[in-house]
Amino acid sequence: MSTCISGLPAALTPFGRRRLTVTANDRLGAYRVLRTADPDGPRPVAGQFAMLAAVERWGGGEDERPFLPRAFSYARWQGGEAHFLLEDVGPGTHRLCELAAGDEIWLLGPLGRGFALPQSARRPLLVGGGVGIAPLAIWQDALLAEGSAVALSVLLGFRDGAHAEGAALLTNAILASDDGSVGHRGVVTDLLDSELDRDAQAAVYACGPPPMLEAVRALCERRQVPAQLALESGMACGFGACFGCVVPTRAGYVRLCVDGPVLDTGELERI
Amino acid sequence: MSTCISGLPAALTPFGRRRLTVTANDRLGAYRVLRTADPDGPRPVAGQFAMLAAVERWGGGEDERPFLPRAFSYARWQGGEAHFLLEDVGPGTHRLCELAAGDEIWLLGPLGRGFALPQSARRPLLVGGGVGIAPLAIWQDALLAEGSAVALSVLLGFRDGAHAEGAALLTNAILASDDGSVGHRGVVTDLLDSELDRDAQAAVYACGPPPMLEAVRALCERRQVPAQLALESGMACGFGACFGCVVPTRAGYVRLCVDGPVLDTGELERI
Amino acid sequence: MSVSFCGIELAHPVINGSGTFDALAAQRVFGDALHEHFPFAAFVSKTITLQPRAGNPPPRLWEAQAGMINSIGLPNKGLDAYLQEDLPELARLSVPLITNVMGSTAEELAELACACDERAEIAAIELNVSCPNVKTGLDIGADPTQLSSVIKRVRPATVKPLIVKLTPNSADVAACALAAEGAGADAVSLINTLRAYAPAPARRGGERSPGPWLGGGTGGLSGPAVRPVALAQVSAVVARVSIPVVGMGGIQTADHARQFLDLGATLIAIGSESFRDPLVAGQIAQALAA
Amino acid sequence: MSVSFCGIELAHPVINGSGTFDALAAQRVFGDALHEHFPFAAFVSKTITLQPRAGNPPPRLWEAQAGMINSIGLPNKGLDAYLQEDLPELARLSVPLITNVMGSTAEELAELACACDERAEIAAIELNVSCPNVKTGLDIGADPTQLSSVIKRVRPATVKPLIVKLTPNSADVAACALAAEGAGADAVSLINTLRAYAPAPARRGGERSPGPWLGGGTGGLSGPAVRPVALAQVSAVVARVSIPVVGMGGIQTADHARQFLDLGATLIAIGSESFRDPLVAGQIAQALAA
Ligand SMILES: Cc1cc2nc3c(=O)[nH]c(=O)nc-3n(C[C@H](O)[C@H](O)[C@H](O)COP(=O)(O)OP(=O)(O)OC[C@H]3O[C@@H](n4cnc5c(N)ncnc54)[C@H](O)[C@@H]3O)c2cc1C
Ligand SMILES: Cc1cc2nc3c(=O)[nH]c(=O)nc-3n(C[C@H](O)[C@H](O)[C@H](O)COP(=O)(O)OP(=O)(O)OC[C@H]3O[C@@H](n4cnc5c(N)ncnc54)[C@H](O)[C@@H]3O)c2cc1C
Ligand SMILES: Cc1cc2nc3c(=O)[nH]c(=O)nc-3n(C[C@H](O)[C@H](O)[C@H](O)COP(=O)(O)O)c2cc1C
Ligand SMILES: Cc1cc2nc3c(=O)[nH]c(=O)nc-3n(C[C@H](O)[C@H](O)[C@H](O)COP(=O)(O)O)c2cc1C
Ligand code: FES
Ligand code: FES
Repeated sequence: MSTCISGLPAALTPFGRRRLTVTANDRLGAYRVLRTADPDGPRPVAGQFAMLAAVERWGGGEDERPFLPRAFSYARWQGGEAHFLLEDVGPGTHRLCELAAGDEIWLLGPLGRGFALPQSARRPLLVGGGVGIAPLAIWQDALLAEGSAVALSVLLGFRDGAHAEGAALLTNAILASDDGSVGHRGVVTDLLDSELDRDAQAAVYACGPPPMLEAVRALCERRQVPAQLALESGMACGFGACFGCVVPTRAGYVRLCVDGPVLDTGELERI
Repeated sequence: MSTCISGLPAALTPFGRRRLTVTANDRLGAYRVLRTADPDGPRPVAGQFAMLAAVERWGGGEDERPFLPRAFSYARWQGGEAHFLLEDVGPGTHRLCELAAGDEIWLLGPLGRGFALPQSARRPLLVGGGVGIAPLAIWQDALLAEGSAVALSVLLGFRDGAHAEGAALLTNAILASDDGSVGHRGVVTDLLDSELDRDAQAAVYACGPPPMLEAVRALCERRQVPAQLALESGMACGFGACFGCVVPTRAGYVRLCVDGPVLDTGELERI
Repeated sequence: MSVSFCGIELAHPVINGSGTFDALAAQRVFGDALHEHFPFAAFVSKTITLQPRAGNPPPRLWEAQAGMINSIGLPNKGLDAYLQEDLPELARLSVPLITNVMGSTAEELAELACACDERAEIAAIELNVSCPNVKTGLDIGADPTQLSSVIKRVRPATVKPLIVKLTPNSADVAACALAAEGAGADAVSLINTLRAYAPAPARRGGERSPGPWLGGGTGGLSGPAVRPVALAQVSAVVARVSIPVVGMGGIQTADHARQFLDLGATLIAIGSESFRDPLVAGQIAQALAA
Repeated sequence: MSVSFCGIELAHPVINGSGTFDALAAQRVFGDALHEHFPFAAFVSKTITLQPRAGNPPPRLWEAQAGMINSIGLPNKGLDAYLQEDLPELARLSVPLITNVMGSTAEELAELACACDERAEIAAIELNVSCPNVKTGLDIGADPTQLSSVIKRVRPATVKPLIVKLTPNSADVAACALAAEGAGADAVSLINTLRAYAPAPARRGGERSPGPWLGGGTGGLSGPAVRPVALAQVSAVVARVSIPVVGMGGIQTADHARQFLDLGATLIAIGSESFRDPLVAGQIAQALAA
């Protein structure tokens, strides 16, 4: 699937949200993995996302949110099924977390620009924090399928043991946790620092909370290691219509939904 | 339970809505009978109502209604359980119709002024249309318990057979249906006319859709038969706070929630 | 959480919005329990006018998305009956009374204020200036100049604290607030309901009947839908005046109340939410104190 | 369902609200499918200003009850780049183009209108007069007199149909519409977003951080929450003017659209709902035709 990982433009997004059926929604430590059959959906590029909403009871709830759809990275694409890793942090994710097989969701996607293959001489180094590991899972799938990525390393950081169970989405991950319950006690950028000490001929792919991404950015800038960061921002539409999702770059504000969510560190002043 | 049927002021309403558990919600033809345990609730007077809302998913739904609670006549009070007869006509009744045993509801009540006993010489004649039979059921219970009501007659009208199954809430009812599928083909006021021909020493108690109530009112006025009508109007609060539920009477607008829902035909110009 | 408002000591900062709680009806319905658990730190009356008003023809209510629209039309028994019949009853409440009055001219408002001034039971007077000017059709409170001249006329009529309930249907609510302050108002309250329209719904069978649903033609929107607008107006007003502000509009929870208090409101008022839960104001007061 | 609007023939009465659909971005995302299923009968551009604007700092979005608040801040590449880069691309759409422009003075607006007048690709010009007057801080469109003088200045600059997008943050939107008509506007459109405020939410752990959430301080409320207000304003405007009216504000379904059309709106526009469902406008158009 070379177009999926080559950094070429992804397939076009079908115009209109699709009404899809949930096939599974399983607990994975502190997260859930929501799967939905998407027979007519194009294969996403790693790093792309979809706007999701439950068909029923979206626009409901105690204080009448969620109202807008929510953005989620594709975490896996397997046999016409899209997988999403969910963390319940508010009304939208809560509603999606409670869906069961057979329930329906609206999906608009795949959207955005995903990860691009490293320059040949560099080994891919995947760095994830918390629910931000999602796009790294599908990226690892793609790199492994490509076969070229023997030297691939995966470094993941979590709050605690329950969250660290999410690491099962990837293979051969080296872990860090804030409370030391799994792997290195500390932040994932400690691991990144050591990895780059060991071999700086790397291309970093990172996704996680803003402070982590800023640490990754600063580290990679200092060490002159190329890095692609999958960012987050509040989104209303996901397809460039609202101008709500901008993030500041060296070139000014860009819409993360169409010009991201993956940005090169070179484009970013800071996060 | 003489205070329940004597027309004396009902017991005070507890201040504040109560969080109650649904004990059953059974289909009855085109209707549902919702039961809820209300251990601390006072016994309602026939004709009184409660403001109901589901604890969950109220303020939700496709277009974010229902928002306000909804008014329902007590249809029965039995062993600390309140029964309500529901017809699914919109978002609020729909939500209540889908509740199951164990779900919770908010209940404020009993509210309003109910039916009052007839002058001794008159036999009670209960006239109901559609879901308006609800307050007549608890009124029949009270009259039968009182024992004084041997000559009680019950006349009920429905759209069709499925709705006519609601008649099971009362005993010894004479039926009419619009489509002739049960009982008299025609309107319930045809039955009332015949009954009053037979014996005009009656006191009429009626509840049903506005055109039916207007027909009852006009008939009773013409025949000079006293009648108490349980009316409906859109309500926001149920306890006199909003002035939204007024109906026109000879004395001007009155708030149906505190000065009704039962009004004497004498108070009404027309409906 | 006790708070001083225009020299009146209140047990907590939560009062009712005018016209959204009838303490006398509630007393008949709930009895003494109302007094034992009275939810508000002060009680604001429904709007009182010089002459009795029947209010608008029904239907008066419409449920909107995250809110409601009313066209009640200010029914009330008129000043005299209010002062004679209701006020002595209301004085049995354990909290200070605020009487809300409306007139279509400055003279009417002054007469109302003057009559309230004589009554010891009344702690403060709230002027509802959302009444349409008979000449322009606009709310008399929507124009700062007009508002200022109205309040200057009313101010000498009473020594009691004068709260001006601003209309939200104006281009610049902060300018109106400033005008009210300049003309001698002791406090401002906002927001009143937003001018709104509810079309008649399709009948059973889908047949449509174009035209308004509400007997009054148009109505006023309240409830959570208006909270973002209320917060913007309160924020703008607080930045411009130094008199206390009573914030309201879509408050349902203690969190919502804090949003207004954080902006600098001295008191907050609960309106429509009391219809859903008559005790909610008391619960919010408790949560704020915790 | 084809409809004539200011002499422009449209296939149906559903267009987009300015700033709620970027046809060029959508073309990159959806490709030719966008053209095959283009949902709108005319395409309204995002607001264009003389100079490029970066827009407001993020966060720019807040989800409200039954709606959303935005403080986008009118980012755009400026008139020249719009005319050179975007317009030729937009002309590939199969529908007429309406260019929405804003300036903080009448001269700026006239200059914008004049430049648009020269371009055959543009079928009509929409003036966004919700821009705050630099002196008063009020929307220049909120005052009928000021609005009239602005439009009188702009009118001679173009022979193309001139649509005035009224601000809803005014005391009397119908008076503004009348002023626009009197000064030569060919149509009015409404409502723009309601001025709104979103407080920063409590952080994880409940710690509160008073202050605004939005980078722009305040924002504008749109979505179903505002529909009752939009209907009231459209109803008031339709009663006063005889030029066509474009109604918008919280339209989500064909039923909602009919509520505006029943009031007398000639066209309706879909704004925020396109964010939830990019095809909704087309579905509404189909349902209206059925
Ligand atoms: C490209 C992209 C990819 C993503 N991928 C994933 C993923 O794979 N898995 C995943 O779990 N999440 C992912 N996210 C994040 C996810 O979209 C958010 O967690 C989700 O939108 C939160 O919605 P909510 O309703 O649950 O919580 P909300 O309450 O909407 O959001 C929580 C946070 O939003 C803010 N907030 C609170 N109230 C409001 C309000 N009224 N309006 C606006 N903001 C508010 C607060 O900062 C709060 O902490 C992704 C986001 C983006 C942009
Ligand atoms: C005292 C009293 C006793 C009652 N007893 C019973 C009973 O025992 N059983 C029972 O089933 N019902 C009873 N009702 C009627 C019941 O309250 C209504 O059927 C219920 O409120 C409808 O709510 P809904 O959300 O299901 O439908 P809604 O859609 O709220 O109401 C349906 C009707 O309301 C109107 N409507 C539509 N949209 C709106 C809107 N946005 N805002 C306002 N009105 C709208 C229309 O005319 C529509 O036909 C009683 C009513 C009263 C006042
Ligand atoms: C049914 C109803 C009646 C009202 N009556 C009055 C009134 O008589 N006088 C007045 O000044 N405001 C009146 N209001 C406005 C409220 O006091 C309050 O300003 C408004 O509802 C906003 O608050 P909320 O969103 O909490 O309801 C009324 C509001 C409602 C909903
Ligand atoms: C994110 C966003 C951006 C907008 N940008 C503009 C704009 O650039 N120019 C303008 O005139 N209106 C703008 N609007 C207002 C809309 O065109 C419309 O008037 C308003 O949103 C009400 O419609 P709705 O409730 O359907 O969204 C914007 C609205 C939103 C939500
Ligand atoms: S989310 Fe709307 S432009 Fe990016
Ligand atoms: S329902 Fe509110 S006063 Fe009757």
